[in-house]
Amino acid sequence: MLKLNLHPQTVERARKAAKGIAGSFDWLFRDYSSLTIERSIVRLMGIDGADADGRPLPNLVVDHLAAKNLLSRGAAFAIANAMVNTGSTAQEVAEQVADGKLDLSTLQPASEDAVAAVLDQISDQALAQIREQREFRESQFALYGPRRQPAIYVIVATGNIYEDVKQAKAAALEGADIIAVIRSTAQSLLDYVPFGATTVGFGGTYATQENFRIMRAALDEVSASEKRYISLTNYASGLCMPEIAVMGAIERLDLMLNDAMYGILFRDINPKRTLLDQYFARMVNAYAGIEIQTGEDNYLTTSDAIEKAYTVTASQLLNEQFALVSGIKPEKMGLGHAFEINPEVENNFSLELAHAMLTKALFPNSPVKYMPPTKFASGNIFQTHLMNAMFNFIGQLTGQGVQLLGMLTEAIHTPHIADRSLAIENAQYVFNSVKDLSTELCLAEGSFINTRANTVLEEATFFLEKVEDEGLFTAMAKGDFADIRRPENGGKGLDGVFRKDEAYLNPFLSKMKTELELS
Amino acid sequence: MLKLNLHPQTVERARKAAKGIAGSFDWLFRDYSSLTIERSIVRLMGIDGADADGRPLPNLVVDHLAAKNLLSRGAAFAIANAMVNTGSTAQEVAEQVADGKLDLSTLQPASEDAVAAVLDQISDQALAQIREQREFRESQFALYGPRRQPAIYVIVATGNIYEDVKQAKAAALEGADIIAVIRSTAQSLLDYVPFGATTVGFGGTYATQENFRIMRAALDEVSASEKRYISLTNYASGLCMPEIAVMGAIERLDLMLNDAMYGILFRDINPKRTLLDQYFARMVNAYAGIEIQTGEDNYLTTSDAIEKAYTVTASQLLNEQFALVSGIKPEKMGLGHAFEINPEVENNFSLELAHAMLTKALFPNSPVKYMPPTKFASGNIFQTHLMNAMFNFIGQLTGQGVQLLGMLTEAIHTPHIADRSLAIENAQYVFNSVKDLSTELCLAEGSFINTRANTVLEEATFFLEKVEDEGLFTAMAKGDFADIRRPENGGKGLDGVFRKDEAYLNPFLSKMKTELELS
Amino acid sequence: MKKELIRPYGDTLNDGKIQFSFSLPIGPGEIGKEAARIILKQLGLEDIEICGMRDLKGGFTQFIAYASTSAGVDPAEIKVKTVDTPVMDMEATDEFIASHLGREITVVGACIESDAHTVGIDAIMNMKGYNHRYGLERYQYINAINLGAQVASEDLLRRARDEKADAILVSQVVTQKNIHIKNLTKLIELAEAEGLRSQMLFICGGPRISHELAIELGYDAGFGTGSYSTDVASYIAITLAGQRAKA
Amino acid sequence: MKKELIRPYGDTLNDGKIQFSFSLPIGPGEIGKEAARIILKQLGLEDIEICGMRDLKGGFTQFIAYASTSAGVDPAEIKVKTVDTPVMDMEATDEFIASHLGREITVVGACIESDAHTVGIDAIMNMKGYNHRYGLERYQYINAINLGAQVASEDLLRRARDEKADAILVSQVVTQKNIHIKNLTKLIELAEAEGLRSQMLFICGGPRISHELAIELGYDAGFGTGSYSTDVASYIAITLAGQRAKA
Ligand code: B12
Ligand code: B12
Ligand SMILES: Cc1ncc(COP(=O)(O)O)c(C=O)c1O
Ligand SMILES: Cc1ncc(COP(=O)(O)O)c(C=O)c1O
Repeated sequence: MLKLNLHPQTVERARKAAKGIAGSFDWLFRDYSSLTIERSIVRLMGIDGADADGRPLPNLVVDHLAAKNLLSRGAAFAIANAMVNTGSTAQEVAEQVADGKLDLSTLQPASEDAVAAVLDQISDQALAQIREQREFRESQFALYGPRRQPAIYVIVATGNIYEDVKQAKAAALEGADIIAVIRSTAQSLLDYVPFGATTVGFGGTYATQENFRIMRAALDEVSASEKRYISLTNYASGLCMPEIAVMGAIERLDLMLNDAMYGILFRDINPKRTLLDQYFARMVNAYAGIEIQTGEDNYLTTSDAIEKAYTVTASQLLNEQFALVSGIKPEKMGLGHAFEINPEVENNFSLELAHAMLTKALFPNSPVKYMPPTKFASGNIFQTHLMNAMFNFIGQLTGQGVQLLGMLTEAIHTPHIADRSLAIENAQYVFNSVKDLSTELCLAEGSFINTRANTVLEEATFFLEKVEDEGLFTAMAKGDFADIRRPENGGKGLDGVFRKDEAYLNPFLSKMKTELELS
Repeated sequence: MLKLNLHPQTVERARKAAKGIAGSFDWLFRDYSSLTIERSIVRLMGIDGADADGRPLPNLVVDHLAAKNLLSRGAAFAIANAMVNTGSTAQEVAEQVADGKLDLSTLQPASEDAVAAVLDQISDQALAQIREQREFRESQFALYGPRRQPAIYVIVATGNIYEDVKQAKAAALEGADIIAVIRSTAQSLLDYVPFGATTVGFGGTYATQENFRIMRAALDEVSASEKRYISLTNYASGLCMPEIAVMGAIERLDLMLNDAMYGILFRDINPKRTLLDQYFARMVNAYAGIEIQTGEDNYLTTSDAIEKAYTVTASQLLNEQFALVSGIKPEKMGLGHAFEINPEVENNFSLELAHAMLTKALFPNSPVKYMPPTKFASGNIFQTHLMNAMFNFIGQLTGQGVQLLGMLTEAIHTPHIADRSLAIENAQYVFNSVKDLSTELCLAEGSFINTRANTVLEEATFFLEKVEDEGLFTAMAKGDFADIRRPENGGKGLDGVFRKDEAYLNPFLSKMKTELELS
Repeated sequence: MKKELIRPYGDTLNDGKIQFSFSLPIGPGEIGKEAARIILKQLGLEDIEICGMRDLKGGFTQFIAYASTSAGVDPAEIKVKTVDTPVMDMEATDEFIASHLGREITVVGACIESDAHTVGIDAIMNMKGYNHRYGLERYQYINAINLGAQVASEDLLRRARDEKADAILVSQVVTQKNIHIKNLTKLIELAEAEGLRSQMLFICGGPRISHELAIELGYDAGFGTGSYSTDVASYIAITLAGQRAKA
Repeated sequence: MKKELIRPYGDTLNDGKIQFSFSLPIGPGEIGKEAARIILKQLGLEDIEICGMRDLKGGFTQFIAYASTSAGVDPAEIKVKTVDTPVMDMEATDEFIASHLGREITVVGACIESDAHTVGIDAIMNMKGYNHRYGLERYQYINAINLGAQVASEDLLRRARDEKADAILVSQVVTQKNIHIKNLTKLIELAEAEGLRSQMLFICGGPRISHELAIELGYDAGFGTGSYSTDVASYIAITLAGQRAKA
């Protein structure tokens, strides 16, 4: 059996530091909310749609509340109050606000009990719907059997949801286990979620609730015909992380990209905003039984994969601790890493093997998410195809949870239908060829692989301890992460963070916390 | 260190049986000669060229001797005798015979001493030339360093020697260590070697001495510019095995395809003829310092690579023993095997690894020749490229001597220039990636790989012992080898085998045996 | 009727995307890249993207490219000649022969001329068969004679005449410089000359053989990659039965 | 003058061999294969061999093919616009600027609009550089300001005006649906409108950018895959010196 020998004390120290860091944001999670958290509450209350200009109702409602200084008590209260006052549904309230027919600041506060009753009923209903989706997913896996390991994960990214559907179905029929619909360029910077089915995206298709629904329906069809449950995933990260998490929960996405720090480091979103949003978004994920996927690969697209290997490990440990805080179980933590070592480096396979084994050894129960070569993919499609084969080899050999298949045209265009098919063929061939190879082998005494894994772990531990000392925000401001400086009060979206007042209400949060047994 | 644990007694038993089999042909090697052996002697005496119809002088001379019943004393005597009688050079004698101007049966036998003196001088000269080529090769390796391991071996097969040269040079510049010029379809069935530079072959280019010379000169140029000695190889096997071996020795080929049994099994050449010819041909190879390469891969192009894996091992052991009889050292035995397991078989990588490790373990000092996937190569060039990557992986992991690169277009056409280049890129990438991986790993306790290797070894041992019992010719007649029945007196070329008489002379054989310290 | 043309598809209907690779006798660089682009332009392509340029050394460069074509085809208008007889399994074929012909069929097969690739014809004829289908030798009502590799056309025809064969099976795998066309043509011309052509079915096969090509060359049927004994046996049995019915 | 055309080369001069792969919205089978062949025929190809057919499911099939073209091009007639200024290393460029311009040069760079791929522009600008060439920030005589990712064209121009930049460096990596053309055009049109175009050099770069394309879009120069800081720095220094000499 291929197995690392990690120093247990170092593992413990690293986890302790990470836990310390993640644990220091109680104040933020407890006392603050954000525009998108409120919009996600609005969505959970059943409000959806957009005005003629495409502005989503949840934005119009929450912006209205902000403009009227009604936000600190939470959108839930304001809407429930309006419902009690007007006898309308939440959606009707929102439409009236959008039409300018209703000014929520003009309404009298109804009796606390009446509001509480409305909220209780409406939140029960929303959570029940999410639970049903979770249970349906579980029943599908029970019926058809669990996902293969590594699961075959491919992306579609045509920009047009209807083309995406064709490509996704073909991929699922060919053996894909998970379909990711890649988002249009920089959707994470939009402070709203576009509405409806979309056909024009760049480098990907907008994440919208309707698009989620269309794709889910298509994949449910294939699941039934193939007798294999096909999972769907999309990105939550960005300025709308909680909202998209809610949409995913409602439309039965099965996994979601959700990294505690991605928005800060790679999208220059404000640190407080990001951490706060991910806290709530992940709780929604946890409640919905959605597997999260983190974005450690991003570190390696800009930094050297050997030199900065420890940043991946450190980030995984942090993501793990933040996930625990939100009630996510290890079985649902798709912690990320990536195959990005320069293919010209001697013994790059051994190095990569060390890194991949380290991730698996640290998170043995997690469906670790393994990203393919991208940086060194070139216009030479034949060579890129080979790099993907080596990546698939290590994926199977080390038992990764999710294998994000590399495309032979990675350096050229978002995948054509045939590219994806060749990627699946590549994975299936390699997975089958080296199926049980890991049980045939062991590491030689004093192997470089074992040494290397321990070195990376030590570097990560040292780094985490330093960050714990300094405080995460200070460390980020200093550029300790990915060589990027992110000051605590810089970046996009800080103005969307606000302090909750005493009377603030978020019935969803409270109920989910209870059910997830969080304090 | 990745290492098998083979049962030493079984290895010993297998070798003993193979030795017994190869050792039982003393009578054949001692008492017989063949048309092509005589033609090779004629060639060594300096006779070359062809008549207007393209019939090679060596054939015209030897056919003349046969027609005149002069062959049993050997061509060497007849020609030397004519030289003494006429004062002509060997070439002049041959030309006169070809022109019908000289009938060798009309000449009186000259004094034994005079003939011996001519033969002594002429054979010294020929052997010196071959020795010089060997020494030149050795000096080149001393100067530029040894061949990489596995060596990168690619084929050219345009049918046109001048196109071959372009492609060979490009390949050498890209990193190929060994260039094989593939022969035109079924040249092994020609009972003569075509003459001169050729531009029309099917599926390959004729093996001619001029073609050898043209290619050697081209590669010498690249060796000098690249400061890396580029080796050249071609096929000896067939009805002209000894002649082609001689041509290769003279033109400084560095390796030659020469399998003790290929002609019998795969070309239906008579068993006696084949074994006899290979004996002399291999001695020429040995003398010239040429590395032989055997054709075990052929078993697997028609039979299943798992079921019949033992036939490869058995053939390797036989080829080894026959090679030793001809004075070839283990360092020059390129025993063959091939990556031909059905890629759909679960764990095919582990199975192949077992087979490849077995070959290396049995012949640790030999530059084992590893053949690529061909049978399961398909018109899907992307998939074939991947199979070649897995093949390259195992080649480096198990330290094969010579890696015959697979082409992504194997199922389509003889290689285009770009196909070969992609194959080299594939090998270089994989070799470098897993360079020292074998030192990182070991086999797990009780691994399937170790068990499998021992099973194949046992099957081979059992088979060899059975063949030793029955006698090789009987076994071949029964179809024990490759399921093909080859009766002792069937097949092509038996009429070219004759019994030497008392006065038979072959000064080359005697001198080579002495220098090679053979009895 | 409106023509529904189909076009190459990358990720959007009718985007016409095609992947190319080819080598030019020119060194790598901007001039070479432009030469590659011009070649693709001459093929009428648009949106040409030369994404890969590999130095093959020795004055050659390989280019890897994507481009769009406006070429399209109406699938409804495509006619391909295919072997259309239904495919029966071994037992059914044997029964069919027994009931429709009432006698054993004789087929003689070979890999002709310089070709030594017997795996294909063996897959069709040998007892063992291929991919879970027994070969013709195993059929109760087929007398299958496999002459093996590199059989001269003359020898094949002689044997077929001697055996009063119902069908001749020829395999051709090597196709370099169209040698398979030459060999197959030679066989059929010899058969015509000897008056054998009308006496038996002439069937050929190999990875580059299609039924269409076979017909063109004067054969009765052709079988390409992925053919099985069952295809051939059914074809022979049904065709012979048809001929008998007509006669 | 005799034209020496070059043609695709497989294994024989002028054999015209090209490898193709493409998908069609049709199921696998003989009809699909023929459709693929017809498409290639429409491109004017000969000796078409459809050697691979892959079922992509969902009604699509990929075809892999080889065919021959008679297309050819005379390399002597090919003109490509390339950046022709000689390339100097960092020290030489610094010296050149010092002696020919006698002052620090200011360049402002950014990845504009929706594009967030900064690795390329960072490779050119950042201290650290790329492949053993330091970036512009390290040059003694270059004041390099890298605005990073997703910078609005307006912001880039504003900053360039404020800094009295000598050159603007724009990176565009995402090219789907030609978004890079749109973005680059937008920037240059804004610059024209603001009267900035003639005030400084406009230089763009990215994996699908060529000098030729850059010129076409109204830029002074374009740099594609494999460009280095040294290429850009030399170009800027020499071009500015030339302009000064003229002025
Ligand atoms: C195995 C093999 C060999 C073996 C053959 C062993 C044997 N006894 O058959 C050996 C090692 C001897 C060999 C030698 C050579 N080979 Co070879 N060989 C192959 C290989 C790897 C596989 C062929 C095969 O067995 N396919 C499996 C069978 C089952 O498929 P199939 O033949 O297509 O048959 C199916 C159908 O076509 C059809 N079919 C075929 N025949 C018939 C007949 C009838 C009547 C019917 C109904 C159906 C039918 O049914 C079959 C089952 O579905 C191919 C590459 C490849 N992967 O295809 C090269 C290949 C065919 N060989 C090639 C060459 C060039 C040679 C040599 C000439 C090389 C040389 N210069 O030495 C020699 C000489 C052989 C000769 N004289 O013909 C080239 C041909 C190039 C071309 N297109 O012209 C190929 C493509 C390799 C390459 N890329 O260079 N070869
Ligand atoms: C790294 C990377 C990312 C990173 C970027 C991190 C960062 N800070 O830059 C992350 C993960 C964030 C990312 C995200 C996305 N990416 Co991205 N990414 C890549 C990847 C893997 C490598 C690009 C790279 O860094 N190349 C290395 C640098 C050094 O090369 P270069 O950019 O060509 O630069 C050189 C030259 O072009 C030139 N140059 C470049 N700019 C300039 C400027 C000047 C002035 C000069 C002189 C020279 C110059 O000099 C440089 C050095 O030689 C490519 C795939 C690939 N292998 O190419 C995809 C790729 C570019 N990404 C792609 C896509 C679609 C996206 C997303 C839109 C996906 C999505 N929907 O989420 C997002 C959104 C990004 C956005 N808003 O732009 C596509 C683009 C498809 C297309 N042709 O349109 C690609 C090709 C992948 C694919 N096949 O789908 N990506
Ligand atoms: C964790 C995570 N979220 C989101 C994204 C992409 O989303 P966007 O481009 O909209 O920021 C990525 C891309 O790699 C990611 O890793
Ligand atoms: C040992 C050996 N000799 C010769 C050949 C080929 O030569 P020919 O086709 O002329 O028999 C091969 C082909 O695989 C071989 O393995």
